[in-house]
Amino acid sequence: MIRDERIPSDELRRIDEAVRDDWPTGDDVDFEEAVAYHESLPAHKRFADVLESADAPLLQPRAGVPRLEDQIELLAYLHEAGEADLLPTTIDSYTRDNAYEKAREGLETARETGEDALNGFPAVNHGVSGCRELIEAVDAPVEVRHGTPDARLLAAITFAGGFQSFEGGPISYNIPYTNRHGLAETIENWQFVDRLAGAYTERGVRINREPFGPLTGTLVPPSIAIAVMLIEGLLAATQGVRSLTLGYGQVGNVVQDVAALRALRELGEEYLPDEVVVTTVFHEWMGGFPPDEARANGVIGLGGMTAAIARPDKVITKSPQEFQGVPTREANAAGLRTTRQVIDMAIEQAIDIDGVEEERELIERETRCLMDAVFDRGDGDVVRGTLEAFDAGALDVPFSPSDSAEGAVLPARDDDGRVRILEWGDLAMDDEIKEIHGARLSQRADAEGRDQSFRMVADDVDAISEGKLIGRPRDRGDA
Amino acid sequence: MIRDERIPSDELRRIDEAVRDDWPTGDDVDFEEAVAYHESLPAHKRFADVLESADAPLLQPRAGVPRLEDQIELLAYLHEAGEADLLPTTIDSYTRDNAYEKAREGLETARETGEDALNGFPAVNHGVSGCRELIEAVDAPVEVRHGTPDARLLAAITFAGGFQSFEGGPISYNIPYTNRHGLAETIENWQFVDRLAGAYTERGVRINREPFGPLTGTLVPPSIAIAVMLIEGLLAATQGVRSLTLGYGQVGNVVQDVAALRALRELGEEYLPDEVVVTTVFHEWMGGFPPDEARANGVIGLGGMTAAIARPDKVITKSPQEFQGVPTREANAAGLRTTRQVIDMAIEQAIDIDGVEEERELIERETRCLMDAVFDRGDGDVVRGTLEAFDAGALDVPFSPSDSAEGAVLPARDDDGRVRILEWGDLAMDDEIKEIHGARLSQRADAEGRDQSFRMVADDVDAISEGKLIGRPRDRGDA
Amino acid sequence: MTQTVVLGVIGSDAHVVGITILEQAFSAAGFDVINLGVQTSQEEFAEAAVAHDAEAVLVSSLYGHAEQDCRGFHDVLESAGVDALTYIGGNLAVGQDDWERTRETFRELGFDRVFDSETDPEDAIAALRQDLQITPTEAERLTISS
Amino acid sequence: MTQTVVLGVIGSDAHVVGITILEQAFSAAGFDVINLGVQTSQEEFAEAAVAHDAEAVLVSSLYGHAEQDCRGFHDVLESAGVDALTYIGGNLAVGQDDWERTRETFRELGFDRVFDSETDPEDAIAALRQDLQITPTEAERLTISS
Ligand code: B12
Ligand code: B12
Repeated sequence: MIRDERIPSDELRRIDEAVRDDWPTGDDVDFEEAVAYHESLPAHKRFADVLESADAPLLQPRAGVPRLEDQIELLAYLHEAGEADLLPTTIDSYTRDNAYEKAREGLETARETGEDALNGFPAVNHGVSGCRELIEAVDAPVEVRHGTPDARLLAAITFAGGFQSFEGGPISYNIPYTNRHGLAETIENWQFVDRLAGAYTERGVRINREPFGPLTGTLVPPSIAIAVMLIEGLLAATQGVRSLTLGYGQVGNVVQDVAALRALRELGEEYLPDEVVVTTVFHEWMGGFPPDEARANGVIGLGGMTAAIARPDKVITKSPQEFQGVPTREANAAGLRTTRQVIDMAIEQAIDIDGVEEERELIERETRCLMDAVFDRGDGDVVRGTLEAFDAGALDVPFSPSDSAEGAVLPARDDDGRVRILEWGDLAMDDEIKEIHGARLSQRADAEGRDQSFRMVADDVDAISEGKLIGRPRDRGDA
Repeated sequence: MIRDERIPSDELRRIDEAVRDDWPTGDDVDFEEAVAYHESLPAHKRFADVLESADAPLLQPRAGVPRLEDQIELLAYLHEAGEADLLPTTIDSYTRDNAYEKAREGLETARETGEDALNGFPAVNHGVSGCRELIEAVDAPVEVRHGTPDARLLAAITFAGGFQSFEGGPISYNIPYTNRHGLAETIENWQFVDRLAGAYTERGVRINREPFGPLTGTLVPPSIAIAVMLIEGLLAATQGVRSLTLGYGQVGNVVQDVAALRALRELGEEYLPDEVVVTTVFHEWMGGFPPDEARANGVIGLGGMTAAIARPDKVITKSPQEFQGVPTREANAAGLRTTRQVIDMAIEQAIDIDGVEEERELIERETRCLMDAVFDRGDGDVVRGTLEAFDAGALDVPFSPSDSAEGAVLPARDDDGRVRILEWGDLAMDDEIKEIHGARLSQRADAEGRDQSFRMVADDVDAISEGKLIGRPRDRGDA
Repeated sequence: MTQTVVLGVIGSDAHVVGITILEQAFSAAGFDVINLGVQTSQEEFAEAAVAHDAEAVLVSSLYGHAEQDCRGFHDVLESAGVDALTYIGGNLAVGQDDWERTRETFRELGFDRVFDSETDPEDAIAALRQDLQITPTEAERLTISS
Repeated sequence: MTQTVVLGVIGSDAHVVGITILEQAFSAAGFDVINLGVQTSQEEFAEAAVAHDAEAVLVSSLYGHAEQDCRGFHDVLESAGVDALTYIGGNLAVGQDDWERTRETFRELGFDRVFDSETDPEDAIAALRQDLQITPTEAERLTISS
């Protein structure tokens, strides 16, 4: 039975070799040489240092195209025209599925036809040297962003390739992203990824790790997201990770979002060992966007405003073309600049909103319930506790495509637009908290003159893309 | 010497006839017939009623093109694709200058070449029937927006033409808009406009009047804007206006903007007679915009957010092309929808920010100082008081192009981004208030390690267009 | 008699929210919905269609690989002996593609109807009723008079 | 020896903020600025240029009627005997026009330089120094060594 213990060095080496055998480009990884390579990188490309020393939120977009030259050009553009502080490299879906052969074919097609036959950058196929070419060509730190349940080879290659930040985690890159991997399996995979990051860290190359906070992006109650961040943070810390960026996806209610980001930071400091530097990342609205760039800019504007008030260390921006598909680079840069303008205009202002502390306390209480459930079930072992909690539905993620989560929790907004829980399933939550949510939701149901039902949930899922925060019944108008 | 007294009916008739003699289209105005025409309009085209009965902020763009058919098409587009609740008709600059012959030539050129040879709709030249064609063709209430010091003929024709709302006032359409008209002259002109609106009002056709709150649009201290609104409101009320929309232009600091809108509404209720229905309008940032549509969307987003918190009755939107020139209709509609999305997502949330009440009190105290100065100097007569106060610089508007204002007041932002007064000139303000401003500004100067000077003012004027709220010295970076 | 539809997200795609909404909407409209969930293979669609004798197969794809994932799909259905309507919907192209071109691509792959991601579930239900010649008004009249 | 520039907003235009900034910037750069304010006629520009023996006439226009307002301007200057550089800047076209076309239009009207509204005052100062053959470095060197 897998436990929350650091992978021993020899075991690390054994897995590393096995993983690198999966695909020819794995051969080019040489840890010692890679450490030296990282040491040769200039200070402004050291991801953890740049992020941790910033005094205002840094902005980062999402972006990945199959060909190396195109990716270089795209990132340079986002850095210059978009004024991005941190750059991403989003990996294609085949690589995420470990279907390296399909990714290779896609890359070939892309090279032959010039068309983007993949939805991201196939880093494994580009190999260590391809990655380094990218790192050298662009003038800011770059993170690997993906969604890969088994990211071991991807980590080995991209770390050796000079990337110093790596998104994901065993829960956050499993539950929302796949139905093909068990949780025990992904935890084991990610222990390796974190252990490898830890090995670099030990040698002075602090690889930044970023659990994916938004989960399914769709009305995720803050405490669920934060609990997952804390668990993934703890697992990573065990393996030696020392730079952790905990994530959270905007729900759209300013008070709740600001409160959640504060709770995330405070609980992160509290739960994670002292030697870990904790930073936070705020994702602009991750759910369905309006099918209209002008309206999408409104959603982005609200995100920027929230970020200015909450002051996370990093903001992942959306583009006005989010609804439609992978954005043009111009639209991507526009999302960055719109966000930048709002943040820069609002961040020097003292904007203290009533009720943030109260909401933060509620979120913290909820999160503690979930964390207690994990610790209790695992008898102190986070891995066991996590497996058992998910198995029992004591920990759960709404709209989960994965069988590893019960998926019984259903969220809905209260009358103020805060995300509450309508169906609890077996979620480990105090009755008192359940009553608070229940009261808030029945207040809304009364206001709308209808029952609490899946209809309400479905309306809330569509609301922002239809121009509102709360999915009110249509025939009753705006109020 | 002109006083704040209602123009007697016979005098009204005399001026009306004289004014209508200025240009051939004046002949077509027939008051009785016009009242009947207004009565024939459907409820959803009655401006005052629609505005006063709304339960959420209504959105209105700016828009005017020379040709009638184009204007109809433009307004229909903004109503449909932009989802504007209220529509504008912005008048061209020649008509504003009473240069009707030049406007006629421009209109002719526009008709012949298809090019927009005028920067607005020459309503006087289109005449009563042209205006009515417009009112009938579009499906929402329409306001005349202009900037005309002597708008008497424009009012006579557009009121008869079916418009039920008319922007401007003797101060707000003089001081920021021209250097060619004395204040006594414009007050007299606007007494006629208001009296005419009052005559319709008496007959049940409540013409909505909207003093232009943003004034020069450039760092106008809220109390100055509010004082001007109250004065113009009082003058209009004297002449029989019963539907008044007091305006305010966003300064960009959320607390100050929300406080100012509250002060505007409260003081409006307090100072204006009970029989006047007071509503408020919030103008999205009226100063220099960023030369970048993406950043401009950020400015618009902050405006929408502020509106959602302050809940004015109406919002005048900007377009992402504000910097460049008169926007395409698509950009104009986009500005509307971006604003709409932010407002609709934020307005159902309870967002109570600390310090709003304190700032509102400060603004009210300042406004009372200015109003007292006006009443004192006029011995109770607002007209006399206004003339003398402006003459003495006791009332003043920053960046005034007009010699009617001393233009000695210089505003600058404090360290929180609120607009304070750096140079008072002869402004009638309590010493205690001056000290408060002084302290705030010296706090900023200290933070920036520089003196309070015109350089600071100039930096603040450029700041938003350069991406920030506060014009910090450039070499010192962002913080 | 209720009609059965098979619903799923094809390929490696895990976007589940859309089909969750669709499942509810089609069920509420009186269909029997077999929801295969995300990351469903062509073969799994075919098997389910056969097993449940489905009138329609509703394929969802959001992540931009729909075209690759659907190549040969109609051959697989045919070999399995499936004779059902096939609809596809979601976000069917990578990037900011022209919708008409996208629709054509999927029509040529064999789908009876192609829906973009702005589709309201009600529109898809109306289309299916029409294609299956269920007149909703009649159905409703029957319900009312029964 | 300080050089004199005449500055004003032409026509019926009352946008005063730009020239307020420009006045300060040109003064700070050592020029003698005669600021005519807003709504200045062609004749007023010419008179001021003659009266102050100006080296340059700086015309500002923001409101979109610049072209109409400037027609014949250079004839008026010439008849008054003004032989100064002429610059124009601001927002020179109605609507979202192409800048190159706009620049050409005003060059043809006789302006020596045409500036868009993104112009930093420093750029205009640098251009004027160049056109008047004031080398700022030399000037600075003189100041430093004097
Ligand atoms: C939420 C979301 C996620 C969540 C998904 C959680 C989950 N498991 O469901 C997370 C964050 C995990 C995610 C991951 C990814 N995502 Co995603 N995601 C979205 C987002 C923001 C909303 C999707 C959504 O839930 N909408 C709400 C539901 C109700 O609407 P819907 O899905 O469109 O479905 C409706 C209609 O489309 C229609 N419909 C759908 N299918 C069908 C079928 C038929 C027959 C019919 C009639 C109708 C129909 O009816 C549905 C109900 O109304 C969209 C962008 C957007 N739309 O705003 C991007 C988007 C779909 N994702 C995208 C991408 C690229 C990805 C990733 C590959 C990238 C990444 N960086 O990680 C991964 C893919 C992982 C995987 N293996 O699938 C792209 C797809 C690009 C393209 N097609 O060109 C999009 C468009 C974002 C973008 N602009 O780049 N994503
Ligand atoms: C503030 C403002 C106003 C205020 C002006 C107050 C005042 N008296 O100054 C008010 C609200 C009163 C106003 C009125 C109008 N305005 Co106005 N206004 C603006 C706005 C938002 C900012 C202008 C500003 O102050 N900028 C800040 C200063 C520092 O920059 P600047 O003026 O551009 O000047 C700099 C440069 O351009 C350059 N420069 C300028 N001149 C010169 C000359 C030379 C030789 C050189 C080298 C450089 C140079 O250097 C300056 C300093 O850095 C602009 C849009 C924008 N830019 O964002 C519209 C804008 C200029 N206005 C516009 C219009 C149409 C009007 C009105 C006709 C419309 C109306 N609906 O009322 C009236 C005109 C009234 C009149 N008779 O002039 C349009 C012009 C459209 C066009 N050109 O195609 C604009 C672009 C808005 C728009 N998108 O529609 N306006």
